Amino acid sequence: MDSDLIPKGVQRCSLGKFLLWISACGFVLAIGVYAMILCWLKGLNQTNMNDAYGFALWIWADLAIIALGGGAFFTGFLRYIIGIKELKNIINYAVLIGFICYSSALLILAIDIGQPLRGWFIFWHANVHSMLTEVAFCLTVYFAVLTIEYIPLVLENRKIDKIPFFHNLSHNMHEIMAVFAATGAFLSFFHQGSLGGVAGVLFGRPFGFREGILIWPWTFFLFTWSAAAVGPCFTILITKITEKVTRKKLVKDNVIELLAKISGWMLLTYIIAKLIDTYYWAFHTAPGMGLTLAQFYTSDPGSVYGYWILFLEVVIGGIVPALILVTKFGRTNKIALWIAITLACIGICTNRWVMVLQLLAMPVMTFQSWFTYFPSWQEIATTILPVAYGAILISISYRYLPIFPQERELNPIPGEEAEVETVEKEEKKELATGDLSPATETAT
Amino acid sequence: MFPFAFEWIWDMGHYVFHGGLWYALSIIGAGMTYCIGKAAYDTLIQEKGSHEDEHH
Amino acid sequence: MKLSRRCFLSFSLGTTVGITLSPLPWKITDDLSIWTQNWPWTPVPRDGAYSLENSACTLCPGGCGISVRKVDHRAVKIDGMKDHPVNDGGICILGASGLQYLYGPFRLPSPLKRVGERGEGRWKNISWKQALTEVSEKLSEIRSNGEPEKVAVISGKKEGTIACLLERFLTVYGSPNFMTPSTVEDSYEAALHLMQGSRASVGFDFENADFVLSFGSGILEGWGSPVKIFQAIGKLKKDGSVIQVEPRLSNTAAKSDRWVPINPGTEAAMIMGVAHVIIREKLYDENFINTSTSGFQKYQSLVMEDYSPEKVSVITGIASSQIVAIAREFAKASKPIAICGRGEGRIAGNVHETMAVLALNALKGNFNREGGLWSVPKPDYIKWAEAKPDQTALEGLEKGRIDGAGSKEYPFMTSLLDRFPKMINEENSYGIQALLVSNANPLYTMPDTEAVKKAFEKIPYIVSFSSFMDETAQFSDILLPNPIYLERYEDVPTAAMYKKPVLNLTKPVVKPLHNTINTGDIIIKIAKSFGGSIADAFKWRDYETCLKETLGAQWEILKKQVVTEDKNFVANSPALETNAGKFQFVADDVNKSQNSKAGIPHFEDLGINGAAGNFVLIPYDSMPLSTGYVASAPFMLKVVSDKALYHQDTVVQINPETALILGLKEGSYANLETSVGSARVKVTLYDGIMPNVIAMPSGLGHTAYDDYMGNGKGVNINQVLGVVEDPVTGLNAAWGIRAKFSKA
Amino acid sequence: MEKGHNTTFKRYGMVIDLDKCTGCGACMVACMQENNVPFKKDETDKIRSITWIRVYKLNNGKPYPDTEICYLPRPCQHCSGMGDHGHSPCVSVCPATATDYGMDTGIVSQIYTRCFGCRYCMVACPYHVRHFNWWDPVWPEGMENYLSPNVSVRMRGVVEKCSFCYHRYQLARERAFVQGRKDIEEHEYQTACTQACPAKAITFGDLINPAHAVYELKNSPNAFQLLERLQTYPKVYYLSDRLWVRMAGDNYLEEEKREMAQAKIKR
Repeated sequence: MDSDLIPKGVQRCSLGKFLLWISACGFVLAIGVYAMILCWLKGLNQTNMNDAYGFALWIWADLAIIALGGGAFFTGFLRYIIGIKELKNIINYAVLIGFICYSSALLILAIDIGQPLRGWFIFWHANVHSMLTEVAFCLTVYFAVLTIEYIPLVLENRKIDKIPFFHNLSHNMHEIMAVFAATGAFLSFFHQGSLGGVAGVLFGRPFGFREGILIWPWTFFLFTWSAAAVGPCFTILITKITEKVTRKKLVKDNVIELLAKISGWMLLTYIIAKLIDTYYWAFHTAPGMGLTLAQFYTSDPGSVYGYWILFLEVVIGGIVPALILVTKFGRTNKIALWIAITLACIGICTNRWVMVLQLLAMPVMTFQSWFTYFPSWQEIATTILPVAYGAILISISYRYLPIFPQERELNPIPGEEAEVETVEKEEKKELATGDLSPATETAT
Repeated sequence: MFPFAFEWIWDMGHYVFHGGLWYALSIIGAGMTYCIGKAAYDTLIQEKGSHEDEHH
Repeated sequence: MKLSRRCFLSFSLGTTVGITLSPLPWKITDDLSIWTQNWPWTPVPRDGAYSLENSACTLCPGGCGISVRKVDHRAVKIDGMKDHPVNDGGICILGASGLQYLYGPFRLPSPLKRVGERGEGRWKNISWKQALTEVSEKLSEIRSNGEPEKVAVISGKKEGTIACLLERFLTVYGSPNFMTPSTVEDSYEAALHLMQGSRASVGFDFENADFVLSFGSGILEGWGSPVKIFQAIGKLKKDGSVIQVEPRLSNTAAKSDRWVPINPGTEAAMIMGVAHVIIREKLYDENFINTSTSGFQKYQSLVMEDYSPEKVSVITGIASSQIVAIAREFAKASKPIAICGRGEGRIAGNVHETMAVLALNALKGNFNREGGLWSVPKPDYIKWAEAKPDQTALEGLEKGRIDGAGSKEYPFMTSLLDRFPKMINEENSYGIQALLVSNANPLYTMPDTEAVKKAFEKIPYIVSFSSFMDETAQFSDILLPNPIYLERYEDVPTAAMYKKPVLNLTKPVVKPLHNTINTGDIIIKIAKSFGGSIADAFKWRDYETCLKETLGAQWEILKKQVVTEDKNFVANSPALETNAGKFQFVADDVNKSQNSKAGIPHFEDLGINGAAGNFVLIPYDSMPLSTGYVASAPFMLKVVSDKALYHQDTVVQINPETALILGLKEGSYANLETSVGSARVKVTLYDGIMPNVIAMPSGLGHTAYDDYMGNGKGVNINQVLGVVEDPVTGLNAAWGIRAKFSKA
Repeated sequence: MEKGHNTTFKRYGMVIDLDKCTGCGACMVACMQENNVPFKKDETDKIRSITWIRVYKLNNGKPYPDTEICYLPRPCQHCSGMGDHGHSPCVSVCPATATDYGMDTGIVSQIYTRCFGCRYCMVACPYHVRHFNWWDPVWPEGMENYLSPNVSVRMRGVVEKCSFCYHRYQLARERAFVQGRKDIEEHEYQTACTQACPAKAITFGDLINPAHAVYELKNSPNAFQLLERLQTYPKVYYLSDRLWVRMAGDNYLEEEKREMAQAKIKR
């Protein structure tokens, strides 16, 4: 029924099956939307946040998905600025994942604030000294960039592409995509960093506070670096999951391996920096405030945060995946790669978790004890919402848009081989001329 | 965001922050205007023009 | 087809761009944010003309002056009145919450008549005319049956015109049963009577003392007039010292220079032990003892025989060296005060303990002088023509009081409310047909709630004058709401335990909000409806006239300045009004049949209810929890620690050691069972309490009022506390209760 | 930093004598009444209960019978931040300039109609002085009659905190202006908690004006501040003659605690 909309030369499941899957995701989405509406109408009393936990699950989710969505900017940076051609085969998906992550992040922020209708005050009455202002501006503008990067992909839908204006628009946008990508990379650098700065500048919160350079605490750079390192891992992870679900190979191994290699080295350098930072924080910054590392990671009443979480974050989620990814064996061995990218994602999520939730759990005044918090169902539902939303958007995009340039080549449909060949020829031509036009563009 | 908001101060913070912001916004704005404008122009040309001029 | 779609696309695109570029979305965004800044359901307080009016607070017997800030006709803040002799600008937590009582929805809007079952909470609005007629008819019916003694009054106030009007009414009506809730002040009054012969209230000059030795008194937990005492203790801590002897580290103990933990209930032994050391070491004021006292020999021999530090140490658990040290410190001080009466003094206590404390003070002769104990005469400004009861009334009065006060058993007592439920529940008393309750909430405040309720069920007609829907009002048959103190005139004589007589006047700071009538007016009206001797005793046109006449020249002064204080007041020094004109170490007015030591200060273990259980439950008082007639306001409950009340549960304090033995942890549930009742409570571990002692907050567990103040906020401690009668006074001497305590 | 005493430059602050404070809570209630602080049916969940000033109960951590307790009232500390530029933990992070540092008074303000409820300031404040309106403020029927017009009622979804009763400062200034005076006297501007305290434990005034009582009090050897080491530069000082109380004001390493104890013995 919807065959007109499906890209040429690829096979998709039946519409019925597709709709069944969409409605399953839609159900989860609907619960999330219901919870979201509850929060908007009744206020944040629907959550279990409290005056000790001003930030909670949502902000963690925000930080985590933006870090994971960092694949978009970093892959874009590598593809368009550094000019690594192979990455064009995965850039579309990286952009899509980034788009999902960032739109979700903005949505969560809109639920998280107590006065959503005044949310725009952050722009209008901006306090330029606040890290959150920087986050809001960069996030919004970068989201615009991601949208711009995603639009051409939408315009390449078979039906839409037939409209000359859109066809032309898509082409033009591709032509100057490098400019947008560069702007996006610039913005991303700042907002990933300022998200790190959010915790790092809190000089009243010893767990988060870091010294730094000029106005930027070390966490500023660590967050950018870690997002750049793990973002691609997440892109690979989602690609791998998509391949599992669709039971198709969608991206060639050399592309994945290249990205994994870059990610691995980024992660290794990040984790070294992180270790230096932790050492300096534990043995210089904290004692200056009268605290020891043992007070940060403790089994005091109310605290669930022992040294285990530091070990999880740095060793299991950092050193281990980094070491796997920098070795050729690790990148080529399927299981090792799976383990590495999963651990890397867990590691970064743990890092964002401690920088939000452990930060708030820890009492600063000596006569207070650790604060506990458990999210309400509304918080959990709205946090899962982006997952369902992401699954739906990926499914629709995958079904109707030419996301994976290598799909046709890797999954030839008997009887359509001839066409594939022409595509390959075209590709070769492009590579030779160094044209920046999209990899999926087909002859009209 | 704009200099007429009362909390605006002409200091280094505002120069740097808003400098960066408006710079990025201008690039994006100009880029998109170019793309849309050119697409509209191209479409017009295509519609009027002959087949030799066919794009791509 | 193609064209139309194109048209449609262009049209929608154009519209979108058009709307976006138009001012509309921006205007809407702006308007929405302005709307959030003025949500119609978020109240905007009206502005108006500001004014400040002084008046007096009656929420507790403290006798403080207040300044009420008003905006037009609304009261918006209560502060302490500057330069008031009692509180000088300060205010306590209860006084500061006053406006919540004024504007609260738990106020009674008009006279109400019960329609459902008792306590069911179904009421009918009735007119004042009907209400007064019904009450008058009921009362005249009882009287015409020749049973006027079967009408009783429970009045929260002992003094002042309202209390006097009620009592006067009862007298001419023919009932002796005017009862007031007893507190430690009654025990002091009894002790003062026995040892000094005076009919006086006790006053403590903490401000000028240099040493305070307190045996469990919660001087910072609401004792006496809190603001006055807070200020005095602050000063005392700088220039003198305070020692607190108590099983639990209370706020008072925490603020003292030293906390001396003691086995609960053995304070009197400690008092005697201190006296022992002082006498043994001849540290007492010999001059005073020789010239102004009698019976010292007898007292001395008892003290020397039974209360050596070693013996006392065994009873109290306090090291004998510490007893000696404390005694020496006490004796060394030039103006030392010893006080007893546990917590805020809700429970009257054992009179021999109070006598022991008076005797200890006598050793230093620190009476009626700066920095000492004062006998403050009862207010005497009410000088009405004597009421003349008619024959029916006289017959009724002769029947004697139902609570036994003034009888052969308790000859010098004037009221024994704590015995009242017992007497009603016992079949051999004459029973009560109608009960009038004014300014009191006995169903909540009296120990052994179940027994009180049982007694009240036996009373066929209960009238409440309460301003609030409290527990007693809820259990009444007819409600005749009184305006609250911010809406009415009333004299407020004396400030609890303050050394000088003061007289305050409350005045209507705001117009009465509800359809209420001053209790004084109701009494006068009802009395007039009887005609005859009863009406004759109430010649005043209304309450205000009565008050004006009573106060005479003071009326205008009080209206202007709220308070008058007898600045030059000096109690006759020494104000000893016994037959011999001396302080009597041994009281002669005491029935000695039961105990050979009766009348001599000594420690006696009256026992506390409940043989079962290895634990001792003691109540503890705290400022944010009001235990009296008025329940804690929402503001006060907000201040209550989550270690006293957590959601629905009362939290009791136990020593971590006790918790370990019982397998309890912070926040665990436990079952508490006494001979009176049981409760499920939460546990908090507190190092500042003796092992095996359980401290439970008082003032929780209201069941009336509204969801903000009552309804499932912990347990009323009176549900698990009982009454132990003091054999001399008949007052309640139960300082705690034995309890079973186990993990729930 | 000190610019001397003039009519426009003030640094309002508080000195609270913990040896006098009895933990009675009158300050909390006086504040609630003065500042239209809302309340709910159940206020026992203390991390969702709005109290501009909160009294904490401290203990010395020793078992029975050596236990000691001390009460510590904690209003907003009105941090000056390093160099008194208003770089307080909260002001520096507010993205919408909804909380501001008064350069003339040293008071940290909160603009409720500007705040959009991101709660970053609450996260930033180590003293937990900031409270979020999780619920719409609702008064039981009739009780809204006591609301004061001097302080606006906060709507759901915004952050609020102690303002040192700033409206009282404004009223005092207005009164002085009408009477042709340029400056206000110490007694003309006192916070509600200071005024109410039955133990007179709170002293309020201009920390840099030698004529004000706080000026001397804050220099007492027994004075300390909460979390000074974080360089928040609070303007609330506490007094206690007990070392363990003073040490409870900040985090100290074990060896620092030993040093402090030794220094005390010497003193």
